[in-house]
Amino acid sequence: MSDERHADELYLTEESLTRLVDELLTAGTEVIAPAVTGSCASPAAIASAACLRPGAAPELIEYAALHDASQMALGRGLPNLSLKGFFLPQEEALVSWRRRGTGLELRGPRVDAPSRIALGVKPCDAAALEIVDKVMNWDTKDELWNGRREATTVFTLACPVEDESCFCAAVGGTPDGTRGADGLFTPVEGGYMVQATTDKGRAFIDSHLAAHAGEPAQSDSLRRQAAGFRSAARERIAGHLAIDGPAIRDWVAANFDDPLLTSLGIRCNGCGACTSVCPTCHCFDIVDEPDGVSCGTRRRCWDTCQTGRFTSHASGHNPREDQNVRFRQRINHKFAIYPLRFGEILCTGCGRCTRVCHAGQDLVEILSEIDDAARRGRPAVTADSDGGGEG
Amino acid sequence: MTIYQPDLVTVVDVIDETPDTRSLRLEFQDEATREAFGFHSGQFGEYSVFGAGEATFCIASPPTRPGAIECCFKLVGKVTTALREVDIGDTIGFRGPYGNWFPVDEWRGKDVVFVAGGIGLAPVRCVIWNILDRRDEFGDLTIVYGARTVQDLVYKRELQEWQARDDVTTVVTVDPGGETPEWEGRVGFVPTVLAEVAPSAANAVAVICGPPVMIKFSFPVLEKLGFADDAVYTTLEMRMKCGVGKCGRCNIGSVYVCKDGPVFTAAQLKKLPAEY
Amino acid sequence: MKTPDELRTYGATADDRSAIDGPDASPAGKFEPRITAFVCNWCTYTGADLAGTSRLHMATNVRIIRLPCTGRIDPLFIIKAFERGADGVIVSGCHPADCHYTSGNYHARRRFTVFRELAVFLGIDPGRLTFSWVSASEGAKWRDVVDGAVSRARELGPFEGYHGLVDRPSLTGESFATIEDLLGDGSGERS
Amino acid sequence: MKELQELARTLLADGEVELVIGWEEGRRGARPAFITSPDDADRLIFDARCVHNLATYLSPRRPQVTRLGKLALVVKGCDVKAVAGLLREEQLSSDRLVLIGVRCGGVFEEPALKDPAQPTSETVAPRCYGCDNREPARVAYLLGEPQPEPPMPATTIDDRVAMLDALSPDERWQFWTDQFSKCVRCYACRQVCPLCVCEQCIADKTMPQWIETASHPRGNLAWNLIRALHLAGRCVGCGECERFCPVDIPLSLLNRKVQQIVEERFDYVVSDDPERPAPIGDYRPDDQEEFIK
Repeated sequence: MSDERHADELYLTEESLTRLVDELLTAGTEVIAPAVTGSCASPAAIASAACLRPGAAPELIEYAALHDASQMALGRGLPNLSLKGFFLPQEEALVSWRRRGTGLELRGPRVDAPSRIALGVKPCDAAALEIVDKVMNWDTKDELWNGRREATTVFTLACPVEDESCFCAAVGGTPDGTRGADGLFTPVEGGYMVQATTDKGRAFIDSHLAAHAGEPAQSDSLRRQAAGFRSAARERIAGHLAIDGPAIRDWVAANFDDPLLTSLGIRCNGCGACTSVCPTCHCFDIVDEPDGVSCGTRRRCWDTCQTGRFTSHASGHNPREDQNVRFRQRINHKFAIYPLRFGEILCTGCGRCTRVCHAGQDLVEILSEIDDAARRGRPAVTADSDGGGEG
Repeated sequence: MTIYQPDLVTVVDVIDETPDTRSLRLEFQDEATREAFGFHSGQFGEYSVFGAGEATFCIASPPTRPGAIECCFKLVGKVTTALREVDIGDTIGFRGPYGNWFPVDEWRGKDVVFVAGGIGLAPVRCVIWNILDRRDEFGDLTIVYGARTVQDLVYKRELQEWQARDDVTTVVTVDPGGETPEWEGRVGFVPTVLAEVAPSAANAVAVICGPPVMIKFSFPVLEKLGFADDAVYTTLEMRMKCGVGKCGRCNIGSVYVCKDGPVFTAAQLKKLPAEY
Repeated sequence: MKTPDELRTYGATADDRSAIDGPDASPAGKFEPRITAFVCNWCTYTGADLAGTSRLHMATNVRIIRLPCTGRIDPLFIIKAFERGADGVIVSGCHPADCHYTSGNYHARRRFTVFRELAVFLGIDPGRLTFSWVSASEGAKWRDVVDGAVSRARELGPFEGYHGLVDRPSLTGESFATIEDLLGDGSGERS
Repeated sequence: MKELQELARTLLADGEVELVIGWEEGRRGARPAFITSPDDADRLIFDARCVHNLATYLSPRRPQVTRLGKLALVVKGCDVKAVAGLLREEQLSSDRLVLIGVRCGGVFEEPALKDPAQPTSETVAPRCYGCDNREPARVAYLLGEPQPEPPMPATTIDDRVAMLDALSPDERWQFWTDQFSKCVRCYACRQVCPLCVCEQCIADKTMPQWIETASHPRGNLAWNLIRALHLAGRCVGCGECERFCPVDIPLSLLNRKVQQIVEERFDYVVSDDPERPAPIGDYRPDDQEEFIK
């Protein structure tokens, strides 16, 4: 899909990328990239001795605001958490208050974030930004989200690796996509081919990156390499999962009480890990936290539809009483509600929810089953379908 | 200032409705906001007590009486407990108005039947006053209101005021066992009393709000009286946080109650999954 | 009975506020520790009262929160005190075998045992946690407990580690801003 | 394995139980299985990848499971301790439950390993070292051959706790607050814990709100500290909290520390005997109290 963009491609060696990042950091620009964070920031000795479990991955890859270029770990596995925390932080201040007599003073956060660059972003994580843009901008506009979106120039990195839980192609993505991003890096020998797809991306290339780019003469074979890399990535992912999004959307919307949808939560523990790691899950809570008697902060923090607390009314009534219906809500929201409302599947196929779930909830498997039912055009079941096990 | 930052309002009046419900009358502190503020009957707001959080209630005063807004709340949770502590002169926060509204203008020339139970009278009251303030634009008005006990009736003075008027039929009832020796109104559940009052469905709409069980048993009565599903309006209560279609917790089917609601017709409700 | 949280939430009276806010830094900027004491109604509170009526001279940094029994003191009270700015906490009640409710202090003792050691494991200096038994007649002992806790907290300095937790920068590089901008110095950044 | 499948089939076919909870082959390794029909009993497996402590599904907080009726639960020796905990705290009545014990020679750290051979010192779950429940007691059925002792892992949990103990308080504070700053408050640790049975968790209480819900390190510290404290004398050390943690907070170290405190101070080790009272909620007049002045 991206082959026609050849003309704009520039070659950037690993070394020049390092120089570029260091230059940006020196100039005070925030650079976000996948980095080896270890499991913690404590002295390495403590971390390696006590914090890392034997047998666990020796390195934790996270998107992080870099301190120096050497931290960068482009082209490794999927970072543990998605990029969403940089746009919808785990928690952020919405308003702070201070009491003055019977009156009050309010202070809101800044909405104009300083400009920053995100490099090496997984295409599935970048695509999520554009999908979530929709809900953040229908009718009312979320200034905090938009401020960070506008301030951030995002370059994706064509995916060098995937595993059995990746399925971006099934939900309209591609491992070399630039959706939600401003340009793309493709790994080639000794560095990357870089192209911009938006004005913001081009502006970044012109103002910062071009100065570090390599000889154009080298480019022809590198371009071919890059194109080969991208098409190989696309071919690899194509076999992972194939679903009919619109059919699933209509089937889920029409078969709300089908036993298939009402028994999904049987092994689910009802933790919010899947929603926490999901790049598109955006539901949040708003809480007041006093910092003292007369002042405090109202914060918004991630929330999850997988807990009972999410929908329980003050009266004690809870429209979603058990895990079966809570898990159905997750499927429903992603594959029916959001597509019906915003024309987008609220999933980019990153597979994190499946990897993070040690109870074996497997979105790939669940989607295949629903897709099966949808394609077979299974009729709506209206009889009592109150839970029930599987099998 | 973001969409999540409330406007500051001063509590100008505190009215105890029942032992566990209270009305607050609120005035915007910022003059320009006060001047510019407008809303429709049925819309809601997020009321905040700083340190406790925000709670969602409809605006209980009618848009025909600008200057201040009222809310009515029952003591059930953290925020309402904190709201209970505020006094005249205190400052709280308000965000709104949010959501859709009762299409009162479309009802011009029609009869309107109000059916309410308990604190469910608050959103209905907003519509009642709205219509009473424009009385000549509408046909016959009927109010059927009930609560569990005499003590639990809200807006008692206004109920008397409506009963004293001859341009509106007001029937107040309490559940069996909830009456006092002095009680002169009806005794019976709202759906039963509604069937007895039997307002005409011809060229009429119904507005219904109250506890789920009351709504559940009143729908068939209205249907029997001849009300079409799209002539019956109600307002849904869901747990909300943002109020502006972002936070994701008021979904029912593909509906965001905070944006597509809280006002729905019975016809719309029947199409929604029963997850409310 | 007031717990610190109830004091801190909306509706606290002016007296409550001054009770919990405690002494601020003195004009000279010298650090004055804030100590929150959770005491039982029957022994230690009365003992503290006795210390007062006996005009014993003691540090004024302690704010007392009276509870029916040490058995009512949840470790969360102690955590909440640190969250809201305490530099040290005192927990005190009836001597063993003296509990007004027979065994409240025995049960509490087990909880405090686990809490204290776990807190130390997390890196909270034990000097910030003072546990004692003070009876109604031990006004002088109360004074010693208070003076001891205050001097230990003074030596340890403000509990910046705890008070600055909200200001620690996250992975996203944005710090957790609060209106008070409490004591944060940007330490604990990720490498 | 055949033995297990046969037993499950018979129990279901005879109407002895309506549900068997065991393990099955998932796309990404072993995972919990919910068998309601004798025809599906063949899905059941047991090998060293069957890491999950299935006792967590006995919690009264899971209406979607309890509603299915009387059940049989496949348990390893260590899992029986969690069942005993639930019985001890009267969260469960034993007449609702049939325990199928399986002899175990240690499980893997991660259930996703493809090779179902015995774990080695590199792959064994550290908690398996020194296991004294390889043969589950107090079960209705006991299946499988006697198993060898699990290998010793390169680093035991006790080693790691000792490493932290050896640090200065400031270093420990740095370590733990770093760990807690990763917490995203998904509450997976709570949800998967077989002993976290509260109808309403302290973290969900709002009046008063004891635990701050926003995931800044201050609230995270309170949550993680209280979670560990509430498990004092109750935690069975199954390590599910740590395994489910999406950001790899080493919760086992906290839990183990609490176990050590409880053992040293109150001479109490969590056992599979439901009759033995828990140490918190109990006391001895002569408990050590050298820290109380």
